[in-house]
Amino acid sequence: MSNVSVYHETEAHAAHHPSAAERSDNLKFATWLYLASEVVIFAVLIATYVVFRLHNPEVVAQFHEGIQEWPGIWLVSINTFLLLSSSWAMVMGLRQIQLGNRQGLIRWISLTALLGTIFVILQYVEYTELSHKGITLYYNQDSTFTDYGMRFYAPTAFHGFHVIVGVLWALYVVFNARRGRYTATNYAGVEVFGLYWHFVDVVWIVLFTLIYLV
Amino acid sequence: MADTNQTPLEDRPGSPTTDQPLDPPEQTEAPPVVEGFAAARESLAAAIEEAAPAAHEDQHAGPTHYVGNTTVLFGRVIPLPVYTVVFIALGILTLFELALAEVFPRGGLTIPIMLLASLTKAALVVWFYMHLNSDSRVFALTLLIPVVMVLLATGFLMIVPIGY
Amino acid sequence: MASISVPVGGVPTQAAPRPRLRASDFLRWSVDHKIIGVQYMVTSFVFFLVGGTLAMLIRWELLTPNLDLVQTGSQYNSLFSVHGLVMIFLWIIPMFAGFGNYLVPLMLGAKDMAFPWLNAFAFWLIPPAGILMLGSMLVGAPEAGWTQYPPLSTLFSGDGQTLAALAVHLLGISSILGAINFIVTIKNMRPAGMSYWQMPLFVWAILATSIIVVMATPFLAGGLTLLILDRIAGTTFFDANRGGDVLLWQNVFWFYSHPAVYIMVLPGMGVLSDVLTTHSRKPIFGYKMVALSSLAIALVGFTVWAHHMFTSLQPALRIPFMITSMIIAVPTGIKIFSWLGTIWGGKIRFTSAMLFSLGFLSMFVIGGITGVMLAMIPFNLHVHDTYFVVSHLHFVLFGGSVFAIYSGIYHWFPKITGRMLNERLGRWHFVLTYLGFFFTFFPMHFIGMLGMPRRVAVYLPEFQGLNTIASISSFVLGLSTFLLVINVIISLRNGRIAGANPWRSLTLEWATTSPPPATNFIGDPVMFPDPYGYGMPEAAAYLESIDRQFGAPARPPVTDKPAPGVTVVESGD
Amino acid sequence: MNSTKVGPRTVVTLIIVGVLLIVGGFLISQATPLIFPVEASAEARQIDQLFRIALLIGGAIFLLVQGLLAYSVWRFRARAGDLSDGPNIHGNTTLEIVWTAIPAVIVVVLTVLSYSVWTSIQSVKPDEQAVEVQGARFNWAFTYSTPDPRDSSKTLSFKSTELHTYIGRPVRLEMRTQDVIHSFWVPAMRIKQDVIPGRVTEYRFTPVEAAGETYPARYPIQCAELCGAEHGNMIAWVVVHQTEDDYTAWFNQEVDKVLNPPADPVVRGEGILASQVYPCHTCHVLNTETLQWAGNVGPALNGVGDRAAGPRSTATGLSAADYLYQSIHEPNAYLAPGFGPLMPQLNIPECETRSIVAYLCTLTSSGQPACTVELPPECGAGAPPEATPEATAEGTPESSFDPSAPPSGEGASNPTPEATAPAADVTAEATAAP
Repeated sequence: MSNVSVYHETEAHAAHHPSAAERSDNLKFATWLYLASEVVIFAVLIATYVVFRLHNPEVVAQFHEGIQEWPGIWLVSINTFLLLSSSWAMVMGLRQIQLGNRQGLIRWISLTALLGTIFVILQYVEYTELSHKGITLYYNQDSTFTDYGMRFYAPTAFHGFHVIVGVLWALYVVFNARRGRYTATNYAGVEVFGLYWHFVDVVWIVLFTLIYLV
Repeated sequence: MADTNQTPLEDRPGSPTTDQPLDPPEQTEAPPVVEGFAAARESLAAAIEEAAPAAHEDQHAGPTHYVGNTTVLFGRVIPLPVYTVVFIALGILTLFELALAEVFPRGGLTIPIMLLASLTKAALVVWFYMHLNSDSRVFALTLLIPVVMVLLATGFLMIVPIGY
Repeated sequence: MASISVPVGGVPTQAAPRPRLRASDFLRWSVDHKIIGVQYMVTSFVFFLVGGTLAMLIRWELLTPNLDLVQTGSQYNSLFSVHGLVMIFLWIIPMFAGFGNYLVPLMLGAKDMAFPWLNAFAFWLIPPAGILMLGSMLVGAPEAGWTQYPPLSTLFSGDGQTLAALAVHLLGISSILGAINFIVTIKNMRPAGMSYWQMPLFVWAILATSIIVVMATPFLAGGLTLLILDRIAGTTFFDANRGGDVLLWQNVFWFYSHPAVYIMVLPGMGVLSDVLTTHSRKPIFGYKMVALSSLAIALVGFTVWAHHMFTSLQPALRIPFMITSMIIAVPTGIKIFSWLGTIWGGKIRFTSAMLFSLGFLSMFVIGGITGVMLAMIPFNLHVHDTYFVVSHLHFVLFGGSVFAIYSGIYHWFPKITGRMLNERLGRWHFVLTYLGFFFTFFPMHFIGMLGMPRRVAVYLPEFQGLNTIASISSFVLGLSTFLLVINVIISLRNGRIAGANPWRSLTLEWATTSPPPATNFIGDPVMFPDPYGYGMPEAAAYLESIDRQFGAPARPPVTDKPAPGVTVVESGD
Repeated sequence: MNSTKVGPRTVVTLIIVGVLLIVGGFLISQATPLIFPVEASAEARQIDQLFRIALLIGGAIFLLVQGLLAYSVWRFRARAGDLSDGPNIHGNTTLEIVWTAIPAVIVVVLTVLSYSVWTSIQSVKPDEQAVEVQGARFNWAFTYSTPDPRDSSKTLSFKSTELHTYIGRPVRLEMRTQDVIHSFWVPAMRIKQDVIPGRVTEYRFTPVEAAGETYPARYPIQCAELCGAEHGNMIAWVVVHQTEDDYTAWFNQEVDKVLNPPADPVVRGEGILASQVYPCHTCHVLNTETLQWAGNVGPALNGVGDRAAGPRSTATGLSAADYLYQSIHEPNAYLAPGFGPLMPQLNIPECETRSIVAYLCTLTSSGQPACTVELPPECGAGAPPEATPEATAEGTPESSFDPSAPPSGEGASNPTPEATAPAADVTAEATAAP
């Protein structure tokens, strides 16, 4: 019965503290699984667009002509570059913390958050512009884009929502970094945010081509 | 058929059992069971030793390959600031797409080329920025399976005619 | 009938102290996977009773061919819609999530899940979702069935439909988070020395299930987002008169919901694999085939969705789905025969857990056979959306999943509470459930084939006879549930002390006290290399050492089994 | 696994068991007449035959598994006091291959059989009788078309709430829905097809003579896809006549009714509502002597004349007749207080709409019509039939109809055809179906 006697002391100090490496691996794997499910949600929204694009090419062509006249396409292109840059800023920040440079991390991630914020603002400007042109989320009987709007807004706005979440998350990372929570060996929190942010970027890369160009 | 399959259990003399009543406490030193347990423990210990190095091998250890302005590609250290290079490549590809879509007239291959360009961009981000090049292959699989699945599903939706 | 052949000896039964948990510990936020597991189970059982009550009302209404219990068809529609939604999303799926939560870390020798906080969060999404779901009946009938086909669900159904859709959305998020947690736990938290091929089959089943959840549930989330937008934001994704397409929903929905059938039945199959081996004292027959068939079912399950649409899909596209639906019968068949191979030649103990597992085998086969029949397009054209389908799905989901849940409850209740359930009550529970179930649902095959569609409150008078049989049996089935409730209440206080390992099982969750301490194991758990190594000499020693360290079961009352020491050795031939 | 070798005894046992299983499965499969409705179509015969094969196999598997289970439970039960373990057997590759291969072969066989039956039942048959089906919450309406007897370049069509056909004539239904998804199911014909918004779906069957049936035989049509509150009541009937002559007699009678509508729009409107070819009765209450409807989704119609002339007229600024007309044609233009925009566009032809309005005007508490409606000349005496833009795509199935048959002007002072084109704009595209 000797095991029984150690029972209480074992229980007392046995709160599970996984190593940083274990935690990092768990977190990263969980994030990838989460992203896998995000892939599917986005796919549903994108598929509704793609199927529509296939069956109503004339409406989409009209949209493309339209955004050449309005500031649309250039606004969106700027937005695309903003998001690409923010992804770059993200990895540069990750490299800084891997090198142990906390100030570098804070600077780069703040830049990421800033670029993301501008993206959201510009997207809002674009939406305002488009809704004036009759592209609305609801079925718009008075516009030639009757049922185009919903298929356009569903994926892009869902993406925009992800950018907003990403910006908040970036601010949280910056907050943590200022509190000194990340070190050169313990930066899983930054890396996981990076995975999410790059994923949002990848979705935009696909959306930009599919919706605005093709 | 293996031998053990053939003999009905109840016919086997001395068939080992897990349901034999425990001996009363004064007989707990009965050697055969303890030996059996010791054997189990030993084989367990051996198994642990065998598996232990592998179990923690692919764990994260310190900075990755992207330190400073060098990177490791295919096992070699190259003086290449890969993050920035990828960023520039992304920009160029985007400009290329824009040019195809807005400047040049649309031809038969424009759309496939643009899709290909966007796929390349996505792959660059996933491969370098999301570290699939150095991380566990399981992560790559985690991404790949749903992507393939949704491509198939979308493909299916695309072949269904509207209003058949 | 030798009920429980638990060994008794002179080992003190209360050797290891058992943690004392109060009821209030289960009512508040906790990140302990065991508490969360119990929270899942109790919550979902409450919803089972709610869903069961709805089912009783449905059967009561169907006693006669006319409207009598309910005032309008809409009320009846909301009864079965909420019945389906509750049973699927608030009973079976969270119940198995509860089993998984309690058992997976224990079976892997881990101290907790990989993300305890996330685990608790996933659970606490369920009660609000359940309230939304039940509230949906009050604000306006959600009358589009659990499948929520538009345009009925978008343009015609009451406001409750929006709430129900939101509830399902929340539950989907909850199960995705839970599944991510399971996959990470199973991949990363196995003890050194346990390979994938040494995991208990229940863990395999949870792994396969979680993969399905992560890949399939987002389809539902995406579809529901569009559905909710259609209802509240004026979009017309599913309105054919305004540029939408109603089949889009059916495709997206079934792309989730067919795999969801396996979400609901695979963990049950895992439970069965563990219970059958333990109580027939024989290793699982063909471990790798059983484990891999789970993955095969998960994989092929993604390619069969449109067999739910044989009457709506374009005719030319139906054939491939017939083929894949047929293929999926093969891994299911492997499982059934492997289980038969497991009990063949064993020493079967007719415990309540075992009885329910055997009941699963016997009932699930019927669901499997009708499943193959339903995959045949010409026959499907006749019975699609009839009571034949109702019968088929209940044979799979009640005869399968719920029997497995009951079996799991009898099997693991001693581990969770430290006390045995009453076996005599358990046997009565089984007999009433088995007979009540069979005579409720078997006649429905005939009702359907003779021409009664499903989801109708009024029907042609010629079906009344069979419907009456089904309804009366269903009341027996409903009452049988209370035997379990009574059993649990009695046994919590007065049940026999279970000891660490009352069934003398070799999987890791038994190698600790019942209930396990907060950290699950005292020191590092000692794993038996083969989780199903019954009949090995080392196994006997291992089991004995568990009893010594963590406490043996109390001696059963003399009336419950023959006196210990009286050994009737079977003489063979 | 009770014998060490596969000896002759094992082989004999296996053969005996196999034969018993097949015999058992066969006996089970012979129960099909008890669990199926009458076999009223050629398709039903094929499907039932396929099902009997599936039931034979399924029954054998059922007996095998339950038998093995029962045998194991009895044979391998732990005897009282026997506390030993079973043998430590982990599997048997041969056996596992066998029980993977046999189900695989079975499902291949079933797939091939199903495929051949499926291609046969959905193939296009020669000389099909084309009927349009309109599903609406909560009734079915069937539209028959035929060349106009007075002007064969035009099409005359009429609606019925029953599907009439006769033995041996292949039927092809073109199905549309006005609101939600319905599913057209005739259990006696064994076939079911969803009726989907935005699409035209097809349904084929060939009635055959069923033993012991008296003709004309009536078979229920059920809606099998949940469509709302009255889903269970959405029942119509297929009437199968024994001979083509019986069918033609019914058909001519219907055509007569079209050619000679009642002159009084009120009578005509009442007749249209009473025939229930439009699903008004499923949503609106109308408790008069002749029309016993019960539905409460829409406003009650008794006293509707008073309301149309009173509050509704004030609210919309329309005359009572115009308001009622608008309510039928643009149901969502003005919603009666307390009701939602649930009424579909029923596409009721002009003459019929006006007749219905005329009838509704008479539903007042005083009995005095709230308004009167004059039918325009094209609905009235002696005018040529309304032009129909396109003839039915499949041509005229009713070769037996004699265009020279004199209209029996019974009770009709103005024997005027009322040619309707309820779905003329969709008939052409229906041929695009595969």
